[in-house]
Formats: sequence, structure tokens, C-alpha cells
Amino acid sequence: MRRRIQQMRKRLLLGGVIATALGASMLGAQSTSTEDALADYRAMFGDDNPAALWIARGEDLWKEARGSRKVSLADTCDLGLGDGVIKGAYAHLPRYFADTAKVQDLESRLLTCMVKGQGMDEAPIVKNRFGDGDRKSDLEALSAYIIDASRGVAMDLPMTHAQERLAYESGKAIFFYRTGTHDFSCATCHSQSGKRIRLQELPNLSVAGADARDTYTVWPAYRVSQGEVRTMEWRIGDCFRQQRVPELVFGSQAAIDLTMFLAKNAEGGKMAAPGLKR
Amino acid sequence: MADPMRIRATLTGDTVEVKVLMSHPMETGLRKDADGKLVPAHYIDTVKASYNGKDVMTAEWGPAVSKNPFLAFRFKGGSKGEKVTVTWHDTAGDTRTDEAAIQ
Amino acid sequence: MSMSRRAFLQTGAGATALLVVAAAGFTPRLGLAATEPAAAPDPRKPFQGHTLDEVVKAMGGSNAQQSSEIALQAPEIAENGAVVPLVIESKLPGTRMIAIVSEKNPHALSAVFNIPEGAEAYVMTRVKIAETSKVTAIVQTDKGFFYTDQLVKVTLGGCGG
Amino acid sequence: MRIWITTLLLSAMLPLVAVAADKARKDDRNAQAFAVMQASFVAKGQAGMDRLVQDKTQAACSLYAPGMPPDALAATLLEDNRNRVKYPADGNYLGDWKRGQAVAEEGRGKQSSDDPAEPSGGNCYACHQLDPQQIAYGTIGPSLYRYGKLRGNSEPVLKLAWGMLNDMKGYILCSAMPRFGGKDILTEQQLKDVMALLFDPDSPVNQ
Repeated sequence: MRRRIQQMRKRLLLGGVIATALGASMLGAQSTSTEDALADYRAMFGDDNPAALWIARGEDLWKEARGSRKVSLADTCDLGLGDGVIKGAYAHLPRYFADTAKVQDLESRLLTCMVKGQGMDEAPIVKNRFGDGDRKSDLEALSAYIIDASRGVAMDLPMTHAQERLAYESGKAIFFYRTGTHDFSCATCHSQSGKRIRLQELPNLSVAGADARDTYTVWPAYRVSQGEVRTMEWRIGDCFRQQRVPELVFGSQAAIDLTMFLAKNAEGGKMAAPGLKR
Repeated sequence: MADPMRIRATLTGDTVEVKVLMSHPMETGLRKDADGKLVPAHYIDTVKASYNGKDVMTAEWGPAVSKNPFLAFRFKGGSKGEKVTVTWHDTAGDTRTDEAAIQ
Repeated sequence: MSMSRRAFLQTGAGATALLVVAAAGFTPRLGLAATEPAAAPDPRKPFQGHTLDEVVKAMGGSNAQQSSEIALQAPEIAENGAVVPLVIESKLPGTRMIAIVSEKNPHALSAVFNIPEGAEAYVMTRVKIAETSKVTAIVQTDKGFFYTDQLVKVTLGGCGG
Repeated sequence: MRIWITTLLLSAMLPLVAVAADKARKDDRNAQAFAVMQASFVAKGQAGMDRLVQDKTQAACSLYAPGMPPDALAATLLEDNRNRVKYPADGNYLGDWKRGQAVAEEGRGKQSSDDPAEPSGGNCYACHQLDPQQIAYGTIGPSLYRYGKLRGNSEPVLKLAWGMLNDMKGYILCSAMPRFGGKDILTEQQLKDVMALLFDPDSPVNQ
């Protein structure tokens, strides 16, 4: 089915309208299964992901000298592989950073670089962590740019520092922690394969495996429903909202620990983000 | 100022296909923000594309074109290395022009 | 999937069997609910129409004819009404305009594409639809207005919250 | 001989020691999650920090996940939950299936982003198939299509369904299904309306 659309796109691209091939869609046939129809819908986006706009903006922000110190992140920010190195950096995050003596995910590390390295004010950056239309988030754009530079690189966390192992264990505990009005934990929806909520497939994120790899490696993603690129911290925070618990604090230990658990379970998966999600 | 467009123009046979991604909220004027306040209408209302000083596509849009609009169109007679120019104008009076070489 | 099976199944019963209900609260968030206070109207006449006929009339035409020479590729099911990808191509000679209409939107007309001499009667874009509804592609030639349409079902996705 | 017995005793005890250690680690697991989460969340809207405090059922179902709590503990908790089920005062289980359909469709309620003045939804379609016309249904729970048609509507059948809808944790302890009555997610009238969606012969669920 997906192939049918791709073939159709190819034919259209060549300029020749094949009446029979287009006949099917003109008739608006009802015969395909829901899953096939959704696969067709997703295939229609092709490789024209609006995340490209975030990547472009993120590149400018990365290279521009900013903040009270008038330095660029490209010159001063160490994401674990050395100052300014972004290729593959995301595939080794979260990790322990000696200068902050903390395990950090990409977003909390970027915040450190912007505040400590560039001398920018922390509050407005955090307040604006998730963009909305004309109000754009620097963190989302920078994340998109940096993660794009890990495309094709396999997830491989160092896991050599004791705090990294602790973060993983803590993330796992949080993953299974049921609470709130609805008794939900992350595991309520994400501990088996092949199930869906409404029409959305639910990946099993509780263990290392294909589900965990395929899911983790497409985030951040352009969320079609929001028209924004959303990062892992946003994804986790929004799951918690729907879990009916209070609001997850940006860059908090729970956010980083849970990211560590998910990232470790995605070990070996090749980064393919920013992806495109409902 | 608005962010740059992302334009790709590809020559296949004698046809140039132009694909454009624009950074724009395309607010309908009916959406509420997180604080429950109505976000005012703000959308691209015209788009114009030209090649060699000649229009190859003009469009008029309403608020029902999706956020961060995507547009693809085709014209004949382009050659590699030459530039396609795209301009949009929105309801707030903002405008943005970008160009890309045909590949 | 054979064409004949697709064609065979294209029946009235098939079209209604998979009714998709939009949950309360879904459309307002999308910003397309007709019940919300209206925004300042777009001054351009065609953008004020609520039906296909009104739009065609505002464009100076009347009685658009259904045509199989217009190819509209739209998803059967859109995972999200905020972004519905469309491909429209007209084989009608002298096509000078392609437009997109969704009658269940607060205003029916989504976009108009003028096709100058030398350009192909082809356009690919993405539009919002407020709820499950037909999407219509209008084409104008020197002979008048023509259209084709397709039902696009809008579903609910994840946790529904 | 003596050495042999000691070895035997030790090897018999080993699993017990291991179980105790595992239990301690798991106890730590809940405590650890709570401590980290307390420091990582802020109250927002109707979602206060008290929502991070587990009740006994939640604690047991977290502690042993992905496995199940031991039988004795499970039996006590099941009974606790089942005893808390409130049956309708007027003895009438069935409301209006049309309103029930709306409750089943609505996904909002109790989230930090939701208006507490608005009624919560049941979001049944997130996990269950009901009305076959609605194709956007989840598969976390079983299909409830033809629920009433297959079971009839005798008093014991209605009572059981009411109990499960109110407090599934009295029937399947670590079920994914919320306790719609027991945790005051839905009102008694909403619960009756959902019951009607399941049992009314005119409901689309039973066509």
C-alpha cells in the first residue's frame, strides 16, 4: 500500500499522470484497513519534514556569538565529545559531566552551555522551552540541529560513571511507579508490544529491544498535531500530564533519569531524528 | 523577522519541481493558547514564485493551510543552476523572499 | 490492492460504515470550530463562502461540473485534521486555476493556486480540516469550473487528552 | 555428615535470602522513585503534589511490576477494593446510552491542563472497541462490542459489570483500567450512562 503511494509519487514526479493509478484515490476507496490507510497518510509526507526549518534555525543559534560573553556554542559548548563537537554527540547522551558533577540530557546540557558558557539568563530560556507559533523556543531549534547531526549514529551510552548507572535505576523505578487518580505509570501503556491507544501504536519501552530503539531514535519529532518540533523532555512531560500527575520540571532529575532509562533501552538503534509524529 | 524558507528545485526531464517549506504559525484566529486566550488570526495570504522574472506560480491562501506550510509545484523550461524565487506575504503585512538554484 | 476491488467497494454503504466521531474539545483546539467567536473576515470574497457553490460564484463562475480529469490524492484517514496532505493534478486543457475547498470548515475555501502559462496544472500542499468531511478540488479552465472530491476521515490519535 | 547438612540448609535458604534482598531492592525502588519525583514535579492546576503519593494498591502493583504481588497480599488488596464499590442507591444500573457514548469518547478529566469544573470523561475508546462505527479505538483492553448482547442483563451480570467499572482493582488487581468510581473520576450518573452504552439493546454496542 505504502509502495503504491510511493510509486504514484514517482510517476507524478516524472510529470506523467497515469490515470489508472490515480483512479483509486480519486474514487476515495474505503477498502483498505485502518492501518494501511494510516500508513498511506504518513507516507504522503515523504521526506518533506518541517523540522528542517528548526534545524536551520538551530544551526544559526549554535554558530552565533550570543549572551553577555559574546561567544558561540560552536566554540564553547561541550556535549561530551569536546567543545563544539556535535556529530554523534546525541547518541552518547545522557551522560555524566564532570564540570557540573551531574548526569545531563541534551537539553539540560544545552542550558548549562547557554547560561554558564554564554552568560545568558536562565529564566527566559526555561520559560520558553516549548515554542508555540510565533513564540519560538531556542532549545527546540538547537536540539533539532544537534540531533540531526547524529543521524545514522547508533545509540551507545558510556555508562561508566556510578551516577549514570544510578540514573538508569532511578529512571526504571519511575517508569514502573503507579500513582495519581488513574493509577497510571509509564508501564501501564508501554510494557507490551502490539497494542494501541485509540489508533496510536504503543511501543514497549520497559525493556531493551526493537520497540525502544525505533521509538527513541525518532525523537525529537515534528508533531503534526502541534506544528512544532518537540523534544524528549516535552514528550516525557506530556506523558506525565496525561498520567494525571503534577507538572514535570524542565531539566529535573526525574526527566533526566527517565531519559537515561529510555536511551539505554534504545542502545544500538540508529538515530533517525528529528522524525515526524502525529 | 520571519525565518527563511526552505526551497528545493529539481530538474527532471524538462520539468522543474519546486518544493517549499515556510515557517509560519498560520493562526486561524479561532485557536486558544495555553492560557485560554484567543490567538489573533495571522496567516500567509499570498505566495508568488518566479523564474527568470516570470511568474511560475501565484497562490492565495486562507487560514486553513496548515501551520508551517508546504507547497510543491512544477513548471517547464527551467535549467540547472538558475534561480527560482519565492515570496510570501501575510495578514500582518510581513513578507519574506528566498531563492534556490535549480539542481 | 487491485483497482477493481477498490472500485467495487466504493459504495454508499462503504462510505458510511466507518463513521468517525470527533470528540468534544478536539476541534476547538485545532482552531477551526465554527462555534467559536469569529475572527475578522478575510476581505477576499471567495474566502467568505461556506459552500462549493458560494466559492465558485464568488470566483465569477457557476455550476461547477464533476470531472474525472482532475486527480485528487488525499488520505482516506487523516491521523490529524491539522495537517491533511493533498496532491492535485488537472488534465483538463487550459487549466488556469486549482483551488481547495472543505465545506465543513468555518470558511470553505482553503487555497487558490493560479497556473500561469508554462506551469503544470499540479500542486501538492497540506491543509486543515475541522472534522471528517469531503475535500474538493476545483479547477478553472476557459470552459468554466470543474471539480472532484474525496472523503477524508479525521480520527483521534493518542490518549485523547 | 554435618557439613553435608549445613550445605543442604544453606542451599535451601539461599532462595529465601535472595527473595528478601530482591524485596528490599524493590522497596527501595518505590521509595527512590517517590523521592526523585517529589523533587522533580510542581503542582499545576488540579494536579497537586499529593498525586505522587501511592495508595496500597498502587504501591504493590509498582513494587512487583512487571510481575504480580504475592498471593496473600493480592487477596487482601482485591478484597479492599471490591468492598469499596458503591452500588446505586435506587438499585437502577442503567442510564442513557447516548450520554454514555459521550463519556466513552471524552478523554479529558483530572489532568493538570483540564478545567476541574468540567466533568471528566471515561476515555473508554482509548483502550476498548465499543460502537463498531468508531474505528479509532484502542486495544489495551478487550473489545466490548456486543457486551450486553452476549451476556444478557440479569442482576448478577449487571452487578459484576458495575463493580468492574467502579473499581477494576477489586477484580483484576493490577489492571491498567482506572477505578472510575473508587477514585471519583466519573459520577454515579455517568457510570450508569456508560452501563447503558454496554447493556441497552438500542445501544450501537449491541447491534
